[in-house]
Amino acid sequence: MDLNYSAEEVAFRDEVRAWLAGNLPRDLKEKVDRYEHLSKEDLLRWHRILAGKGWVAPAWPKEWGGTGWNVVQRYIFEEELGYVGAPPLIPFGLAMCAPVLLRFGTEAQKKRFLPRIYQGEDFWCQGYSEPGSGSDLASLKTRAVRENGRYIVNGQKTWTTLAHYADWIFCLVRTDPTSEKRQEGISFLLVDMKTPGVSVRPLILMDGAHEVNEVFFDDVGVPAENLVHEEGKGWTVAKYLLGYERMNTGRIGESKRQLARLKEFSSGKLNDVRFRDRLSRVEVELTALEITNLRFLDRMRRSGQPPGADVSMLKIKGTEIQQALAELMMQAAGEAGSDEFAAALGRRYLSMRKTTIYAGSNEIQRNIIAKQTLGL
Amino acid sequence: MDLNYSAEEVAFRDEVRAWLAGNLPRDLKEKVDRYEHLSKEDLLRWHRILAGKGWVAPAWPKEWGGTGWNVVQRYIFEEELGYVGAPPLIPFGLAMCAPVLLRFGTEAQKKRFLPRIYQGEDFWCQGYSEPGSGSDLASLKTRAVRENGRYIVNGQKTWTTLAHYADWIFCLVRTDPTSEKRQEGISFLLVDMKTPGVSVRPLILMDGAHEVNEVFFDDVGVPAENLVHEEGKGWTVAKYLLGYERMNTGRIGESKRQLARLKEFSSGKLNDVRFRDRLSRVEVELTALEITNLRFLDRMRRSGQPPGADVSMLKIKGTEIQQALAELMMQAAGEAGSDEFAAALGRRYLSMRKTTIYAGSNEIQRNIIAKQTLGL
Amino acid sequence: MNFDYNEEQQLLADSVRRFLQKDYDFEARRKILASPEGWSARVWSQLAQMGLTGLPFSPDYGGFGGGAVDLMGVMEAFGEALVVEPYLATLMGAHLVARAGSAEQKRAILPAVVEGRMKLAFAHTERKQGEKLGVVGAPIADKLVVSSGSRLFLADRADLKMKPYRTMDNMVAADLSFSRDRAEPMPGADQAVAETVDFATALVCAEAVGAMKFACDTTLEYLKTRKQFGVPIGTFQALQHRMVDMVISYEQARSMACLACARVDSAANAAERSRAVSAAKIKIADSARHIGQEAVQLHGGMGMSEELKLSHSFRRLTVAAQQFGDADHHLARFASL
Amino acid sequence: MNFDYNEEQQLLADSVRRFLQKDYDFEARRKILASPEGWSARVWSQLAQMGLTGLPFSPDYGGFGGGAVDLMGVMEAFGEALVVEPYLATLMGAHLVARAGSAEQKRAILPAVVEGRMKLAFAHTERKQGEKLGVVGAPIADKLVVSSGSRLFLADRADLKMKPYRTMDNMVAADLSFSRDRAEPMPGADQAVAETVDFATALVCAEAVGAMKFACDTTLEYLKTRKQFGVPIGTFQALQHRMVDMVISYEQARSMACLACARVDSAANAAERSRAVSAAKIKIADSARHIGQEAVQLHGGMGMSEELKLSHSFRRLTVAAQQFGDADHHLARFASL
Repeated sequence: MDLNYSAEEVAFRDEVRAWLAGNLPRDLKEKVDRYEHLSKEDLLRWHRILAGKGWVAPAWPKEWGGTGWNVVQRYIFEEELGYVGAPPLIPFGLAMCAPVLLRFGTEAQKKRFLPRIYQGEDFWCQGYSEPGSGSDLASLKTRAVRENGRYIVNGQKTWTTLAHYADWIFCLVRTDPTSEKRQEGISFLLVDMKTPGVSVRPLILMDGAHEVNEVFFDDVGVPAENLVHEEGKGWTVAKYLLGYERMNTGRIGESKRQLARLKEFSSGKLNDVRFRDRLSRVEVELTALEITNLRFLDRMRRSGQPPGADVSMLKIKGTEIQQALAELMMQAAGEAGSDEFAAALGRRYLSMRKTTIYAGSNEIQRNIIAKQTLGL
Repeated sequence: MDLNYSAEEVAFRDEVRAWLAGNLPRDLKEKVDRYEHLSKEDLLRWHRILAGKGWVAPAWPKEWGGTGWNVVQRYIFEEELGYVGAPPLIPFGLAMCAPVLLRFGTEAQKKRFLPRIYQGEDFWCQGYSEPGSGSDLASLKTRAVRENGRYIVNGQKTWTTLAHYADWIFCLVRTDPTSEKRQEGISFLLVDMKTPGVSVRPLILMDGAHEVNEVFFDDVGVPAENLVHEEGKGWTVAKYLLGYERMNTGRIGESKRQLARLKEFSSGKLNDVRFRDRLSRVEVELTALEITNLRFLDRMRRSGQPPGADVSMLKIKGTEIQQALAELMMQAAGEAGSDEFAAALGRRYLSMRKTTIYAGSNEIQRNIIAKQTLGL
Repeated sequence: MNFDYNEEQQLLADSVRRFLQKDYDFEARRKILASPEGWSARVWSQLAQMGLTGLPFSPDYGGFGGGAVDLMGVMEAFGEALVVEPYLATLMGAHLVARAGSAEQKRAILPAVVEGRMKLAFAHTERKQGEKLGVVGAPIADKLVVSSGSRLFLADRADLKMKPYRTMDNMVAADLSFSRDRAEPMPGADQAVAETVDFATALVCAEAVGAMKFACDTTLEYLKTRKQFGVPIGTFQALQHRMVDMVISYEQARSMACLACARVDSAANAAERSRAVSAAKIKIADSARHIGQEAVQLHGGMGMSEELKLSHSFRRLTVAAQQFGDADHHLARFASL
Repeated sequence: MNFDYNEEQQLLADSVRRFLQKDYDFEARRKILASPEGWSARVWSQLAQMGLTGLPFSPDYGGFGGGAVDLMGVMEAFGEALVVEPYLATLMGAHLVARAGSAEQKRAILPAVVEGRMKLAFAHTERKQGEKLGVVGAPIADKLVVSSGSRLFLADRADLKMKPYRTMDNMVAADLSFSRDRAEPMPGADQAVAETVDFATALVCAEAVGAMKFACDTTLEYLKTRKQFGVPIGTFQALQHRMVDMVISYEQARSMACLACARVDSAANAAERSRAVSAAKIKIADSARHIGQEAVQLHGGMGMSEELKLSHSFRRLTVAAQQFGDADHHLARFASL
C-alpha cells in the first residue's frame, strides 16, 4: 500500500500543473475566482486552448485526439484542472455525446461530429429530463415519428443545461409508444438546435442565474441519419453512458480548491471552535473521499472493469462535500472582504443546492447502490 | 396563549411534589440515582406506597380507584414522578391490562383483576412480540385452540419485559388461522404464569441486564373465561390500547431530571464548548418537546379526542432525547466521581439504545405519522 | 395553561391570512418584487388599516397595547406569504422610540407609525464605527433609529448616505454611513436595544415558523401529486420518513416560537427573556436549515426554480436562520445566561 | 500509488482471517469471555506462531521489521472477529521498549514478546499522579511500561497494586497505583510516547474498520433475511437508504485508516503523522458511532441481545470511538497542527 503517486505520476502532474500555470488566462481565472457567470465565449475560449494543446479529450481514442493516458493520469489531469480553478469543460459534447458516437455511431457520424466537438465548433446540450419524467427517465414522452427518411419530433425537455448556448442537442425520444417494456420504445437522436420548430425558454434558478432551460420541439424534422445506434435502442445507449468511466465525479480537485480558498478568507472565523470543527470535518471527509476515489480507481485499473455503482458513492459524498463547503463559505461571507464577493458566496450557496438533485438525484444514487452493490 | 400553569395547577403540582418528597423512600431514590437494577420488591414497594395514597392509577374511573384528575393534572403527576426520580410504575397491569378490562372486560373480569392490579398483588407482563413478528404484529403465530371450555395455547413470545417477575401475562394469540384477514383470527387472552406448560427463558441484553425474556407456551390450558372481548377481536383490543391516552410518552419529567443530573456532575466539561453545545441543543429539544406535549394535551383537552399519531411524535422525539442524554452522560462519565457510577453510565448508554426500538420502533412510528397525520 | 391564541388573536391572524391569500398570492408578490421600489404602498396601507402597524404600541398613541404573543399569528401568516414590506423594521424602530425616545419624539413618530404614515428602520450592526450594514427597510424608511456606541439617535433617511440593495430574501435594505452631527439623540437607551432585539428575534422566530409551515405543506402536497415510476413519490418510504422528520422539526420550532413570544411579554427578568429567545433561535435556525434544505431536495429540480414559491421560502429561511444571530451566536448566549 | 496490500500482507491477513474463522468464532470467543482469565493462552501462542507478535519489531530481536501498513490487515481481521487478547497492549509496550528502552531492556523483552512468551501493557492515562486508569491488558501483562511525568519506567506486574475489571468491550483491564521506587527507568522517552500512541491509534482505526465491516455485513444480511409484512425488511426504501449511508461511512472510514497507517510508516515529520492520525480518528469515531447505532437500530430487538455478536461489535465500536481520544480531542489536535 502506497498512497503516494509514483515518480512518473508526480512528473506527469508537475507537467500538467506547469502548463496550466502558463496557459490559463488570468482574466478567466479571476472570473472563476470571483464566482462570476461564465459566458459561452469564456467556456469556448478555454476549450480551444486545451484543444490546441491536444488535451481537451484525454479519454478519447488516440486516432480522434485522445492522449492515451491511463486512468490515473486522467484523474490527475482532471484534478489539476479543478484545483487550478480553470473554467469547466462542458461535458455534453466531450464526455457524453462523443463516447456514445465512439461506441455506437456510424463512421459518417464520427467523422461529422467528433472533430467539431474536439475543436469546440459545436456546443452540445443534453435532452433527457422532461416535465413528467425526471428520476423515472424511462417514462419520457417526447415523440419521434419516422416518415420519409426523417423523424418528426414533438414534445418538451426541461432542466436542459446551457441549451441557450447549444448548437446541437442529443435527445432520448420515444419512437415506439406501443412497446410493452417502456425502455424498448426509446431512441437516441441528434438534433440541430437551428432546425425550425426548436425553441428554448429560460428557467431561472433561485440564485438568479440562467443556466437551464426548457426546450420545445414542435414538428421538428430530423434526418434519419441522425439516429444513433438502432431505433428502439436508446435506452442501451443511455445506460452505456451511465457506466462510462468518469474520473471526476467526486470533484475532488475543485473541492480542494474551495477548501483552500475558504481557509484563506475565513481565517478570522477559525478562532471560533464551532466553525473550525465544521471546517475540519469537511476537510476530513474530503481527504477520505480522495482516498476512496483513488482506491476505486486503483481497483478499476487492475480489473479493467467499469466503475459501476462506485460512481454513485462518489456522487453522493462529493456533492455533500461541495454543499457543506458552500454553506461554510456563506457563513464566513462576512470575512470575505467585499460586499460583492459576500453576495456571490450567498448565491453560490443557493446554486449548489442543485448538486444533490442533478445528474441523478442522491436518492436515485442510493437506490442504485442498494440494488447494484448491496443486492437489496 | 399562556405557557404557565394556572394557580390551581401550580397548587396541585406543589401538593404532589411535597407528598413525593415526604414519601419516596430514600433508599429507593438512591438506587434510582445510581442507575442500579431495581428488584421486583423495589418496584412493588413503591407501587404499594402510591396505592396506599390512592394515586397509583389516576386515569382509572373513580369507582375502581382513579383520582378524577383531568389530563393536565395527570400529566403534571407523571412529570413529577419522573422528575423526582421515583422507581417506574410498570405499565403492563396499570396502564395496559386495566384499560383493556375497563373497556372490554366482563364485570367478573374487572372484579377479579382490577383490585389486585391496583394493590400490586398481581404483577403483569405483555405477550405481544414473537420471534417472527415484531413490527408486523399481525403475523403472530402463537396458537390457541378452544376445546372443552379451555384454550390450549402453544407458541412463543419474545422480548417479554419482566416476564420473570410476572404472575400474569396478557397475550395476543391466533384463534383462527383460516380467517382471510390476518387480524381477524387474533384474540386477547389472560394467562396465569403459573399454569403448567408456561416457561420463561431470560434474554440478556448488551448492558448485561436481565429485563426481557422468551416465554414459551407448551399445551397451556387457559380457562375460556380469561378471553377478553370476543374471540377474533384481539386486534380491536390491541388497537384500542395504541390510541389510549398516555400522558408520559415523551418522558419529559424523567429527561429533565437526567439533564439536571448531567449538568451537575459534568460541570467540568461545560467549559468545553463542543460538549456544552451538544448539551444546550438537547436542552432546547427537551424544552420544545415539553411545549409540544402541552400543546397536544391542550388540544386533547379541548377536543376530547384521543391523541392519535401525536403520540408517535412524542415517542420519536422523547426517545431521541433520552438517548442523546445517555450518550452525553457516557461522554462525561470521567467526571462522574466514582468508577462504579462511570461504569453504570456506560451500561445505561447501552441500555437506552432499546428505547428507539421498543414499544413500536421509531421507524414504525414514522410510518404511522406518514399514514395517519400526513395521509401518505 | 393555554396554547391557543385567544379569540382576538385568532380573528386577527385569520383576517391577515385571508387578506394575504387574496391580495398577496405568489403572482401579486412577484409583481411587487419586479417593481423598482420592491414594496407596495397599497399593501402597507391595508396592513395599517387592519391595525397591524399599531398593534404593539400604547393606546396613548392610537395603538392597541399588544405584545409579542398578539403578533405571533400575524408573523406566522407573514412568513407563509413571504411578505416583503418592512413591517418588522418599522416595528423595531417604533419599539425603540417607545422605550428610549423623548416624549416629543414619541408624539412625533408613534401616531404616524400606527396610522401607517411613517416607516422606520433600525441601523445597528456595524462593520466599523459609523458604517452600518444590512439595514433592512432603510432605503424606504422615513426615519431611522441608529445606534452609536451605547446611544441611540433618530435620523432622517435623507440625511444618510446609503448603498441600497436587495437581500437574498428579496427585502429592500442598505448599507449606510452615519454621523451624529445631523441626528437627533434619543434620551434613553440602555436596556431598550436588548429588549427590542429580543422582541424582534421572537417575531422572526414566528415568521420563520410560518415559512416552515409553507415549506412543509407544499412539499407534502408535492409528494402526493408528483408521480414517478407510475406512483406518487410520496409512496416511497425513504421520502415519507424524511417528510415526517420535517413535520416534527416544524412542530418543535413552533413550540419554541411560542415560548420566545410568551417570555418576551412576561419574563420575570431580562435574563429569563433572553435565555428563552436564544433557545428559540437555536431551534429555529436548525429547523429552518433542515426544513428548507429538505423541502428543496424533495422537490427535485422544481425546488431550485425561481418560478416556484418554495425557492423564495428557502431563501427567507436561509436568511431567517442567521437574522439577529445564527445558532452558534445563540448557543454561546444561551450558555452564558 | 497502490491501495492494495502487497502479496505478503495479503497472505498474512488471509491466514489470520482463516484462523479466526476456524478457531475464534462467536462461540469460541464466548467461552473465552466466560473464563475467569478473560483471554486464551492457546490463542496467544497461535498468534505468536503466525508471527504476529514479532511483526513490527526489528529482525535483531527475531521480528519482521514491519510497519503499521503491514499490521493493518491483521487489525481489520481482529476487529471483525472481536479478538479480546491484549495484542495491541503488548505491541504498544514493546514499541516503547524498542524506542525508549536500554539495549539491555530491549534484549530482555523484545525477543520474549516476539516469541509470544511475554505480554506487556502501557499505563499512561492518569487520574492523579501515580494513579493510572483503564490500562488494557494490565492484569495479565508480565511487565508494564508506565509513564510518569515525562519519563518512562518498566515495572513488573507483581509490583503494582491493581484493581482489575472488564471493560465495556470485554477487555481485561485495570486501574493501578504506581511509584517509581520499584520500577526500572527507561533511558529514552521524549518522542517515543507520541510515536507509539499515534502508531496504536492508527491500528485502532484499522481494527474499528474491521468491526464496522462486520456490523455492515451482518446488518445487510439481516435486511435480506428478516421478513416482516411478508417481505424482507431490506425491501423498505427507508432502510435501504440508511444501509447505503452505513456502507459509505465504512468506505470513508477505511480510506482514513489507510491514510493513518501509511503516514505512521512514512510521514515526513511528526506533525504530518499526527495530523493524519487525528484526521483518521475523527472519521473513525464518527463512523463507529454512526454504523454502530444504525446497525443495532436496523436489527430491532435482536441488535440489543447479548446473544448476538453484533451487540459485542457495538460495544467495541463504542469504546474504539473514544480510545486514544474521541472526535472532540482529535478535532482540537487536528486544528492545532
